[in-house]
Amino acid sequence: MNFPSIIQTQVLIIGGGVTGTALARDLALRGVDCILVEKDDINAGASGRNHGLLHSGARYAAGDRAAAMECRAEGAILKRMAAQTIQDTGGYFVAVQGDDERYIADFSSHCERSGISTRAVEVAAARALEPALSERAIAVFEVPDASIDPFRLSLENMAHARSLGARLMRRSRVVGFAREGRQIRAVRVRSGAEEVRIEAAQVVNAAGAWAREVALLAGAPFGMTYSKGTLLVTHTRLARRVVNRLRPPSNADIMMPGGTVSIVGTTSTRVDALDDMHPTAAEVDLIVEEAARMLPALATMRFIRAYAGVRPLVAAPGVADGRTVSRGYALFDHEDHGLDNFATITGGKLTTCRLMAERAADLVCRRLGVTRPCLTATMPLPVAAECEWTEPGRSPRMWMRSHGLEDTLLCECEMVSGSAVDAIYDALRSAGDTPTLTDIGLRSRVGKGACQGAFCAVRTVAHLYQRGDFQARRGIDEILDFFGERWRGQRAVLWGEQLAQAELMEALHCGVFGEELRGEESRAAPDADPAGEVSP
Amino acid sequence: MTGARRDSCDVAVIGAGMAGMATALFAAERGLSCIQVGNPGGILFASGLLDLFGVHPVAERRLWRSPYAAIAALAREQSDHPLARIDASSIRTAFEIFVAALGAAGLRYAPLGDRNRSVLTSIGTIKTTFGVPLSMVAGVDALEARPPCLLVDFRGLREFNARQIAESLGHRWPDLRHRRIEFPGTEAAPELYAAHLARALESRQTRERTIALVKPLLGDALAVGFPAVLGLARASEVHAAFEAGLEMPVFEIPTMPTSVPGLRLLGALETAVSARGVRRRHQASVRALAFDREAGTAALDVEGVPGVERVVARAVVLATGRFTGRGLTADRGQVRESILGIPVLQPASREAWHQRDFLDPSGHAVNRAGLAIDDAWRPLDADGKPVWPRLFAVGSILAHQDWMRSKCGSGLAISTAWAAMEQVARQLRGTGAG
Amino acid sequence: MKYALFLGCKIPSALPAYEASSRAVLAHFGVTLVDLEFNCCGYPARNFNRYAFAAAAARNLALAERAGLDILTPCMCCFGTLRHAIRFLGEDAELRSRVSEALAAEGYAWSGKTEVEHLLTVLARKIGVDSLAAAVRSPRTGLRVAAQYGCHALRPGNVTRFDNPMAPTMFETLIRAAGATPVDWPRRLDCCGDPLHQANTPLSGRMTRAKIADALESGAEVICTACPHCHLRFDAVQAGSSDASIRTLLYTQLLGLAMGLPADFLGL
Amino acid sequence: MSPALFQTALYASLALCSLGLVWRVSAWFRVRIGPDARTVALSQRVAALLRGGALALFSRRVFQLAGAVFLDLLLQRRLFANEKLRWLGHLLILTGFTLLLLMHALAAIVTAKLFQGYQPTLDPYLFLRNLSGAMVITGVGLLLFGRWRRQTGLPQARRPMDMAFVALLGFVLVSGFLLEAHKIASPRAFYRMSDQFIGSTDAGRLTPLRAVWASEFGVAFDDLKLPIDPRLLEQGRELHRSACASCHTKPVSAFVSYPMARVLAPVTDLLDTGRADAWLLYLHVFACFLGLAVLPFTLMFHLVAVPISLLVNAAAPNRDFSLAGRASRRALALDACVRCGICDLHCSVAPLARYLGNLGLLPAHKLQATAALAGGRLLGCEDVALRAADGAFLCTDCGRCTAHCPVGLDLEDLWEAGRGDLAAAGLPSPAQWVQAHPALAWAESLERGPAEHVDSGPDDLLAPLSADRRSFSRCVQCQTCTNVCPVVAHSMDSNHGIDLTPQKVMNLLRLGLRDLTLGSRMVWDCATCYQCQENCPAGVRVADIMCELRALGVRRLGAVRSLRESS
Repeated sequence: MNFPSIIQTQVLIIGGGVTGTALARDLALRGVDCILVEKDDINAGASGRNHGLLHSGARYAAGDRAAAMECRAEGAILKRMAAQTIQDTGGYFVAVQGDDERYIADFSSHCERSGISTRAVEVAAARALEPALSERAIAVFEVPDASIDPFRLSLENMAHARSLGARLMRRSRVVGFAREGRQIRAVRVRSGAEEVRIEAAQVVNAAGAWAREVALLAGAPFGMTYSKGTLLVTHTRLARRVVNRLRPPSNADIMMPGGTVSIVGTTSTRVDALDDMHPTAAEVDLIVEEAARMLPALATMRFIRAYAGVRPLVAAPGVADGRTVSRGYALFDHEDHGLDNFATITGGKLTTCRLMAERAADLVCRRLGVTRPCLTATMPLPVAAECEWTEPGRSPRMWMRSHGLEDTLLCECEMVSGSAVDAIYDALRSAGDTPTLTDIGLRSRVGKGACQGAFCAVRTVAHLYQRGDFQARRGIDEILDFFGERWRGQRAVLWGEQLAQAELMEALHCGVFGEELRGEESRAAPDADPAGEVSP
Repeated sequence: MTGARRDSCDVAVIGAGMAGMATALFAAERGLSCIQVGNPGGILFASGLLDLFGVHPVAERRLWRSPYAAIAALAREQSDHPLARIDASSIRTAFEIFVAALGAAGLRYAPLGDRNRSVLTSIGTIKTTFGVPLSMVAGVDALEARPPCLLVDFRGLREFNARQIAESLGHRWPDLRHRRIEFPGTEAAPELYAAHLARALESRQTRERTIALVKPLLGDALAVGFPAVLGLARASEVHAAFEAGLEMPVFEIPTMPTSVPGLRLLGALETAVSARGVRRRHQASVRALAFDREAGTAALDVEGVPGVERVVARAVVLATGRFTGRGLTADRGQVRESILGIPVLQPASREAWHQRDFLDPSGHAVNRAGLAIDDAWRPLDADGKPVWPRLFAVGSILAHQDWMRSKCGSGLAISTAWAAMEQVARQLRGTGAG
Repeated sequence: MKYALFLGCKIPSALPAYEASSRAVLAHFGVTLVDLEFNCCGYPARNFNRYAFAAAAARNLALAERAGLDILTPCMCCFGTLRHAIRFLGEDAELRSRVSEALAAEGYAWSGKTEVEHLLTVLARKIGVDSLAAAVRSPRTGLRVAAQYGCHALRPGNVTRFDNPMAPTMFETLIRAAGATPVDWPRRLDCCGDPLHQANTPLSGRMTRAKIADALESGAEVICTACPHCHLRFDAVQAGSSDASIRTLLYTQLLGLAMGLPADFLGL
Repeated sequence: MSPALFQTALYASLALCSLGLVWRVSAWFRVRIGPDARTVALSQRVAALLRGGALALFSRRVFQLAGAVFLDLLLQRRLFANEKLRWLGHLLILTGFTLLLLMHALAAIVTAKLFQGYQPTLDPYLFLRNLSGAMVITGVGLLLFGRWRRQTGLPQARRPMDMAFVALLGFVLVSGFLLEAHKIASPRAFYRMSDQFIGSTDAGRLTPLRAVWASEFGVAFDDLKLPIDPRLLEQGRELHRSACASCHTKPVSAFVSYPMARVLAPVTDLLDTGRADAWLLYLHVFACFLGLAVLPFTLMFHLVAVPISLLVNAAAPNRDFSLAGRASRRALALDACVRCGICDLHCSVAPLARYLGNLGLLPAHKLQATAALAGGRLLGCEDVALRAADGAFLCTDCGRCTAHCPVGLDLEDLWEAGRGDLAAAGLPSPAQWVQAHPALAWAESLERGPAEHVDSGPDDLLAPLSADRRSFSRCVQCQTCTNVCPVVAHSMDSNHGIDLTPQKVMNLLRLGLRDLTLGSRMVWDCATCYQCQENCPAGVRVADIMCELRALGVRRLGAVRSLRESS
């Protein structure tokens, strides 16, 4: 990427998660010029590491009525405005023997008070529709939960924003702020080896869990705690509907049908460090054991992946457990930090990301003197062809529709075709980006299936060489980077069949191809000492 | 009429990966009657290259030119490694017999010698290995001399891209060129599979059409590389025909599994053991294994369909492999040996099984988990005693080795099979047979 | 030795020579064949309904069991199908009970005692290659024969227990017993194409022709079969073709000739 | 009975019968069964018959024809070989009926000419008539008994007309016997005869004769004094000899009607008063005429069709027919089939008919469906048509039906032709109708179709492996199944590219997208060679699953398929 060293814009958004991308679109729709800088990639943080649940609000009805009502209202808006990212699966709340009777008894009235419709379902009837439910279930309520694809949401938000003039800088990390009085003059952003200065009238910090670090750089400290949540991805889909545990929010109480797989979680652990977020064996075990009480098949299920995200929770003093901290969002204008053109929007939930963006945009526009109203609640999000590939189960159909001589499958597990990869690659490329295999993985199902990249990475790289996109020794590096990224999610679920799969992956890539030794080959040059060790 | 099916033998081999096949082969060579139970398994994932020992110590990623010198170093530094227990002459003998049996079954290897060789792979890496099929030898030579060389690939063969290999090696081998051709008669196929091409090339007509397509592309090339698709059952003949037709050395480059060289190896080994009278039980598993200590026999309940076959054997060799071969199974808590629950040496907890980095130079601890054995290749129980006097274990199920990182998969399988079979024969002689 | 002879649907109507030659050869070795009126082995119903398939097969097994006999079939497809049915009935209790009900309605029952043998397994294992060789009067010396292992008898090996499904040797051994020379041909374990004859005729034809070409290229003079489906498929494809052709011979004909049985006993 | 009425009825029924025969026989040249038959013109078919007939008659085959007439036609050896009881019954009917027809119905033309002094009331004619009638009744009884005895639990093919005709036949015989019995017992008839031949109806004068006829001829006088004086009898015999004996023998030999007359004695007077002799005669005669008139449209048409069919077979041994000959022969077969059901008994897929609950598999039913299709009646009923098609394509061509057919029909030829017609009518084999649309189109029509199909059973019994995630959870994506698949291998060298591979099918199942596989070429082109399953390192039962998917496809895709769409 080759950016001029100084870039000017009206608004700089820091962070390309669900909030940042929604904000970019919101501002772009109001005619405000903006740049979004993202240190990694779209949804690389908690935005891409959650259930993908569009909350009906029922989960919060008992404890946090405001949040519940907000979820209900926002959920309804998203179902209309971003229908393509949502599967209206419906959801069950299920209590099993031993769960709190009072909570069960009060559940529907709590929901009713928040305006959330529930319907009690006979346990037998529910089990007929969802055979995976435990025979120990004692109460089932139906709620209007749905699944949402956060990647598609953010990618399409960003794609729309870009079509309206917004700019995106991926892999660009904010490294400093140039302050002048109550103003931030410029933001220093490192993009690869280069550093650029972005001069913006307004800066919005939407860095999610990293919002505190960014604000600190700007000299605007605020308190925040981090709650790590781990989730598991199953090998096959377990149920049609979202299945929630009917009890106060706790570990492993949500099972999401995500297209062709199911996502189970989550845990909540207070953490201090943000990077290097690995799901641990203990967290995984906790989820499996706890969720199996609701869905017994999970005890023997093959899991293909685990991932951990960090919930940014704006601190309330003296609270240790992340789960009891409000899931509400926080919008800071930082005026008490002596800044008039800086704002932070963080916390919140996937379901309310649009609302958060709206509030932040309102603030920014007020400061900029822009009076145009927010359009995101009334204007449907346009479909972008290159953003369709994150939806599980979609690519097989697309391929079966298109497949011919020129369109072969690169990923067999999830059936992603060459044309999908081309669309993603070309879209990134046309924005002046240098797409990597990992970028393609984020925007498609490549590497997300059972083989976790062992086969598809090789085919995709071969495909990109053939297209002339990859040169020299880049392919092997890309494969290994990709494996490294995938490994993070695999490591904690490696037992049973998935351990065999991982062993096969290592047998092929290390045992057969010796990829871990890349760069070492010259040391085994034929002119080395024939009698013994190859001398370096 | 169907009764409970029964059979008996001297040696029951459980497992049909490389170690299992080698064990059955060596048992038959020693004149022992043999029943072998197991799926095709690991051989399908083989590259056709026979590694012996390439990297030591793993954490230092140190490559060795002489596998025997490396094993000697291993014996000094890590004496519990299975290969450290076997002397070089046994390894040589085992490999010679193994390769000769493959040759007799139609899969010919270059003379083995004492040195590791470097082979080009489909992914653009260079692999250090020991035994090289004849069809790949010209590639070893070309990689050394780096003459002008043409790599050919076929449209539709998704895992093999000549351009990728040429690009990856371009800095070291500037005269490596690449061309893509349409495999004759595949105009309607969006994707091709290596084994299908290999079989198609066994027809003279397809072979000649392919050669005719490649010939005009040769330019100044002095050697030609193809993906490993030059024949399956008739590989030698097809390879020879290509060399004759193109009038220069032709070599195959191993591809992603399931690869043709893997299928060749599987075919040759099945042929070799079948020809030696080994009774194979395919797609079957051992449900139970019990020992009659008085009679000195083991009883295997082989899960068949329907029902169970009782196999009575005087000695049993476990060659069941690791997780992919299902010799070891792991639940969330621990790693177990699948049939008898023999204690498995393993890290204390699952958190310690794998490194946080996939490519961590020291490798993953769980890959060194496995069975502990005594000097006679007998797995040990919790008290450190042999589980049964004539129960042996070979191959990758053994502890203290990481074949994937040491590049010793075949070496481990073949050598331990040989060494264990010596012990089997000795033990059975002791009981008046063999 | 005494077996219930299961001819299947194809042999009586389309390949009576196989019946004749099988009877002639087996009679020579003292095998008594009992004719029961069996129904279709069940193969066509596999594509319709698992239960109907299993019940039809089980009815045959029950007929044999009532007669106190094991089944011998010269057809590889029937052989495999009956063996498959035994597997499915063995592993699926619900299927078994439904099938038992259906059989009971006709007054039949199958307790699982019936064993199913193929003609070749009886020749090779029950009679023995040595006995065969001893009966050979005019060995077919020098005749280069390609053995056609039929898929349904060979695979899956754990169901059919016919021979090593990856590297079988039985058929070649039997050919040697007749004094002929077995030819190693790469496509010897391939499908003959017959199962697709109705569903996809061009594909079926390509498969058959590939085998014939391979046998010829491998120097065979004869493709030897032990299944009416394979045999008739080779003949049918060659009948309408101008390509080089190869003779087909049933194993019982090959052996019968070697034993010096008169040609008309063998349907030749 | 007025001769005019009799004549009119006779000629009318003869005319109807002849017209019927002409129409039915013409069908042998008109009806087209099999796609190949469509290419043959009516004139060619007539010419083929004439040529064939001439060739047969004027060659050595004439001896074979003669043999066939004797063995097949008269002795019915094919039936004898199949079912002795039925053969016996059939022979009894044939003989009895022929005798009745010639010697009774056509007595004036045949019997009277052949035998001097023929009188129906004389022996042996009286006895023979009773014997013939008894043979027919016994024969029918035997056939019905045989049919009942071999109940297989599966309904036998029949048409309502068949049974109606059997009833009519019974009625003719019963009415005939009744008429005879009544005539024996009727005093009214006695007086009419004595008036005619003695010239007196005076009871007193006829007393001796009455005594004889009452005691020896079974006439049931209600005013006769008993016991009868032997002298009176002697007198009566004298009179009898002079006036009656030339035309009457003792009716004891009428072993059916005489006992009936005895039984009827108490009501004879009543019957006489009611002119039973007249209306019984009417009934009997008109029943015969009715039978004659409708004969071409009933089972009895086989009296014409079967002999011709047998002769045609004999004329062309080894089934050596020209296309035109075959076309006519198929049409003829539809008429020659007597729906005896022997083919059903031996059909090798008959048990499947039971297990699948589809009678369309059974040969006799199939023949009816073939006739219905040729007559344009089948497609009107979609359900029946679909079942007929299912049945037709499960036939294994084992030939047992042909081998056992008592009238020697070449049924295999008919089945093949029938399948061709079904295919042409949009009812090809499942493998073909499924592949008329790509897999994705099927999946989409499943989505549009009714959510819950009317199923014969749950999926997990039909397709337990494909419904169980454990069946493929061990898959490690190695592609071995595809690499060893001959179908994929042979689909790369022409325009017959395959849509999915075995691995892709397994992956779609894992992804929960089973509907996308049901109509795929891969599933339907699978040769079940089991290479995939044998070689799978993870033990996935790939080929077994393919079979399941086809079974599931037949059912689920069948439910959303309409005839209109597939034709």
